[in-house]
Amino acid sequence: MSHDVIPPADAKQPVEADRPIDVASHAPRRGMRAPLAGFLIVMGQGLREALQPKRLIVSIAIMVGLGAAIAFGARAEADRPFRRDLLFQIWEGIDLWVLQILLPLVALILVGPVYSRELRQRTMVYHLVRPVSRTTVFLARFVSGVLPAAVFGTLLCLSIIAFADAGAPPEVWTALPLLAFFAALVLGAIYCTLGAIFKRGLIAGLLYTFMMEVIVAGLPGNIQTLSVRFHLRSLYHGLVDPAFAERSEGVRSRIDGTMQSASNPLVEAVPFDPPQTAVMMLLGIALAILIIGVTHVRSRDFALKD
Amino acid sequence: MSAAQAGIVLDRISKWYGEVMALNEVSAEFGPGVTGLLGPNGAGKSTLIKLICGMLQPNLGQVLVNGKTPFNRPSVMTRVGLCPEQDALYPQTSAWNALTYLTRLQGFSARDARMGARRALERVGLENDLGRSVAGYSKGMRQRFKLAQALAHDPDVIILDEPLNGLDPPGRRTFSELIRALGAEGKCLLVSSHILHEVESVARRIVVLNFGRVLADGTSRELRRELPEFPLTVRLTTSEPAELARHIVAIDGARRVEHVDGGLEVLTHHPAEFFDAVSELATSGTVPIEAVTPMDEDLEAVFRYLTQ
Amino acid sequence: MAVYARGYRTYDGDFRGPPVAWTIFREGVAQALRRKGFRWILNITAFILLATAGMIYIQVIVEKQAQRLTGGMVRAQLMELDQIIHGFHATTMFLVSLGAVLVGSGLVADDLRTRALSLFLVRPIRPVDYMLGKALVLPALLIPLALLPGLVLWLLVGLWQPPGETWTFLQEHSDIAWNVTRFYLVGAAQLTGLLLLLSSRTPRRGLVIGLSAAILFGGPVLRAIGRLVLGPIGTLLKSLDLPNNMLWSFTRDRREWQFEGQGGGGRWGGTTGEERWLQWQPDPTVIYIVCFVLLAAGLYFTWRRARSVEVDA
Amino acid sequence: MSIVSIQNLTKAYGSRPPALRDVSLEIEPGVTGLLGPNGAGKSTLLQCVLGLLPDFDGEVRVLGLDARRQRREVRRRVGFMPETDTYLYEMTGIRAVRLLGQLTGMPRNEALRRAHELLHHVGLGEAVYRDVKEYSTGMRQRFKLAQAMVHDPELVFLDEPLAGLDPKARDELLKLIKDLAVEHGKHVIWSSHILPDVQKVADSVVVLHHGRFRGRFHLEDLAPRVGRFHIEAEGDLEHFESALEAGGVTVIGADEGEGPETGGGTLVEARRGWTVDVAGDDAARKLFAIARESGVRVRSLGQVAEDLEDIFLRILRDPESD
Repeated sequence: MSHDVIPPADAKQPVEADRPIDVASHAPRRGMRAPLAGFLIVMGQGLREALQPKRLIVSIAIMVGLGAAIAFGARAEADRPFRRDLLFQIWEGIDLWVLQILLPLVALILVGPVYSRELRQRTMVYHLVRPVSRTTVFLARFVSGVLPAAVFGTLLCLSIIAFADAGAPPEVWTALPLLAFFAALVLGAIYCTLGAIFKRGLIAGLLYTFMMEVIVAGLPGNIQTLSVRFHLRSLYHGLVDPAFAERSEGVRSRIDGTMQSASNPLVEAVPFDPPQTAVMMLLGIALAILIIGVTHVRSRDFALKD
Repeated sequence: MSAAQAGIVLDRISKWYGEVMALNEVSAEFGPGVTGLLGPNGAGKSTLIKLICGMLQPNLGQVLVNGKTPFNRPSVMTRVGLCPEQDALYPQTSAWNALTYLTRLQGFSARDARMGARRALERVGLENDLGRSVAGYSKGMRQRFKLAQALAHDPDVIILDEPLNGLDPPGRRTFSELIRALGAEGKCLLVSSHILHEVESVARRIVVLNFGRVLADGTSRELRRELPEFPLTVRLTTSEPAELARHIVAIDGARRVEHVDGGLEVLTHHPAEFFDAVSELATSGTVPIEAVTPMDEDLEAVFRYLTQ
Repeated sequence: MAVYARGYRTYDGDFRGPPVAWTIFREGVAQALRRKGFRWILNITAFILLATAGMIYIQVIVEKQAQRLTGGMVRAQLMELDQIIHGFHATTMFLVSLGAVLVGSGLVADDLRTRALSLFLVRPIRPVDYMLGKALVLPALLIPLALLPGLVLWLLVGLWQPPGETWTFLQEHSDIAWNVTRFYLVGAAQLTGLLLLLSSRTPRRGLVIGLSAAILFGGPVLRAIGRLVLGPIGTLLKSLDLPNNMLWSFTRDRREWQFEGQGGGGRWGGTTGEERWLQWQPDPTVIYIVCFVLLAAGLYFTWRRARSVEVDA
Repeated sequence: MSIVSIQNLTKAYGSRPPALRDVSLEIEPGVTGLLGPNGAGKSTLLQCVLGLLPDFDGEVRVLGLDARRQRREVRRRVGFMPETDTYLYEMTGIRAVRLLGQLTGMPRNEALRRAHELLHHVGLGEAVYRDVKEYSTGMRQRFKLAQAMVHDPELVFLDEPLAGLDPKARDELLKLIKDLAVEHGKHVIWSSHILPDVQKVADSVVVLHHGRFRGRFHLEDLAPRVGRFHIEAEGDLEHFESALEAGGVTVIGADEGEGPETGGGTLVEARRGWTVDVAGDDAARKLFAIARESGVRVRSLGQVAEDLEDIFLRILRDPESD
């Protein structure tokens, strides 16, 4: 029944909308949180975002898949006639593929956007009007990116070892997780800070990787030590070389000879630092970068204009 | 926090992005009650709001929110709530989780935050969409989420940037009433909007910005009175316009008379004398005057004159 | 003498403009040509073509000198031509793929992201018009990259033959022209299909660029894995290396001719790795299947996008 | 002759509750407001009329054409201004509107001429040569209006046309749309949540709620309530209210008015408004008389009429009729 003319109304009184609004009741409110508490809340949310079931499964699948691919690649290479033994392939494969390509990629994808996503989604405005300092938000988001990146990096490395089952030395099971963690920490710090400073963080990250981790790291001479890759490789070789050398003749010959850089043999090798100094350098770089990130975040204007 | 410091103080604020001047020596104080913030696009409204929320740092002058400068000082934000203009969404999480997270940042315990978030979402009418992710929300529902987020922690200073944007009529009326009620409660509300009649319905005091400067600050009546250069237009509804016109012209206050359908429109520079004369004329009954309606005393007219 | 209407005027013109598909196609091509990136690709390809032509010209002169001196055979230089064209295509293959990705990625994705599709859908257009218009953009833009260069070289060499022999030379070597055309057709079908398929699935252009670039430049990896895996999956994997499909369909006839020994000791690929080398190449019919499937999928999803109602009032 | 006639239109998306339930309505020439809360089915109705959702039950005729079979003819005569933020990628205003004109079948050069004319008419000036992406909200709304009118449609759908505009731009666009409807006889269906704008422009209003047609309303029928007045008085107001009651006037309610203050040197008298009921035919004069006797000045006096928002909210609260 559709009625054409609307019946005249009675007096004009405030309309009771279908959802009653009770203004009086409101929850008790407490003052500003201790910084650590704020940190844990923001980090918790970041982890919850990263470890969503769908993304979690996809990430694990990719990591294990890549690990398997590298392992099989190494095995395929190993069967070719006059090629060096499988252990050598694994040893060099990790150095070439994992350290120089995949771990930076994991850091770029998982840690890079973790802070800049808040800017892109403009949800940073909610944090700016809440009693949580900008430093806490930046560091908490960063850590909520580093942890998954470290875990997935470890998964990648260990899946290589597992699929290759080349009788790798036990030291590997401790060294690789450490390596994955430091890669995620240092490279993650760089990408996260770049994401915070530049509007197109991803491109800045790629530019950095290309300039520093490819060109500078590939230059002969001590300039290599400027790149993060050098220190990561120092740590890697420092931790695993003795164990691998025992088991693999190929590794031994490579070590006894000049330590040739895996990527371009022409470059006259730079001797690696001992693992302790490598760890110090990596931590130092990460700290410096994070300080730059924090000072930027504290002092910048957040216009959040699209 | 003493009552004197409650609210917002802007002391000769200037702000520019590169060479673009966004605010030019803006001074204003916002105490308890609802204040309307108006101005054409690009007048500096959103810059002002971001300065108050501590997102931007003024190049000159000082911003005080509840007595302290908000930039990089999160403790000020415990009592501040902002409903931003642009859509700010957490696409992966549900509305309830997102709001619980944000409310916990306000210093509430997990349980309090969860309860407060739920109540806030119910308050804005999202009770049966708590579990759904905000990405699937319609424009109106996203706006309600933003409002819930601004009110969940019961702030004293609430800044609303285009609060009714995208809401349907029932929603608009509900939230207008809510804003009025919060203002009546003594909270300091700043409502920035382009829809003047809605601002007029919630705020008595209006601050008008244009080209980064404060053009006017007061109730729309006061502002109209302070614009003497614009004569007041009054429409007199009558069945005998010609006859009425003869009398009106005789009144010295009447500057110009125009015939419009249904009566006359009269411009006058001396409203007091003019209205007295009209009253007298009406009571004398020489000519029937059914209605007297001032046409440009409302906020839209005031705004038009100010930003001409 | 009159004061004419100043405000809105009605339109009393006709509505018999060109077919809608042509309009969408033309706008797509115009928009691509406005992009600096694509124009650079055209310039570089033209430059490489010039260089190749120059190289041939010098070689022809040298051959002629040698011929006049030794009366030797001219055949060597002729047989070189298709290898030169193959070499040209191999070098510019990167540009062809890049051009296709740059232009193709935005074909439908831009309309989705900017919601321009809802402005199109309320126009009197059929989904098939939208599909056709969008589908023809890439083939048209690939002509100067993948078809013309080969034909131009072929014609050039024909022209540089001693007078009177040009026509006979061209006819005699018409198989090269066919190879170039087949190279172009396979490329156009595959790239259009792939790009339309990806572009109509997501509004995010960056994602489409990333994905299509990964598929095109990751092709050799697929082919390598395909080599390891025997049986139908292997052949399928081998034929997923789209750029290689194009190059392989260019050289296919030459290969058989060469392989059956007619050509004698052709310098092509030598004899030792012959057997192994063939293993790497996909089966030609599978290439055509892949072309058809990709193109059909791309067209279908573009058509479906134009049917779905994006008008959210 | 009705512009759009709909007979028991029902449309359900798959198994979900039907978006439109047996809607039968006529949209008359002129400007019609299409109102309804979120989820009332406005956009579904619009898509059925534009023939974008062909699988609906019921009969829809637009400008005399069948919306299902003659979809493309309908769309040639109809313009649409979407609410969503729509632009064309890497295209200037001119190129975009010309393309959209061509898509309605206009030849290329005619489309370019029309694009220039329309973009100028909506007041975009030099910005026509800039990318639509860089347009401000106001300019984008003008662009959307221009693209809706480029093929000179007889009927144009506007969805929240004034969204995001500042007051000056709102007035300008309102004038443009009114001019199209009044001077050029274009039929406009205006869907909006901001009712005062609709009230300023629309001739009649159609209300949808929960997928049902809840009623049509002509704006000029907003008849003032007989005997209901709103009077605003200025001066010494204490006993004005009692004087009113003494004069046999029943006071319904009072606004909170402004107290007297002597800010800025000039004496500002108190001022307040009352809503009253007055019997008798010469009510206005009676009120003027009471005001004069109690020495207050009448600043405004007029019969109270219901505004569109009250009617709309009242319609929504009506119990479901069937």
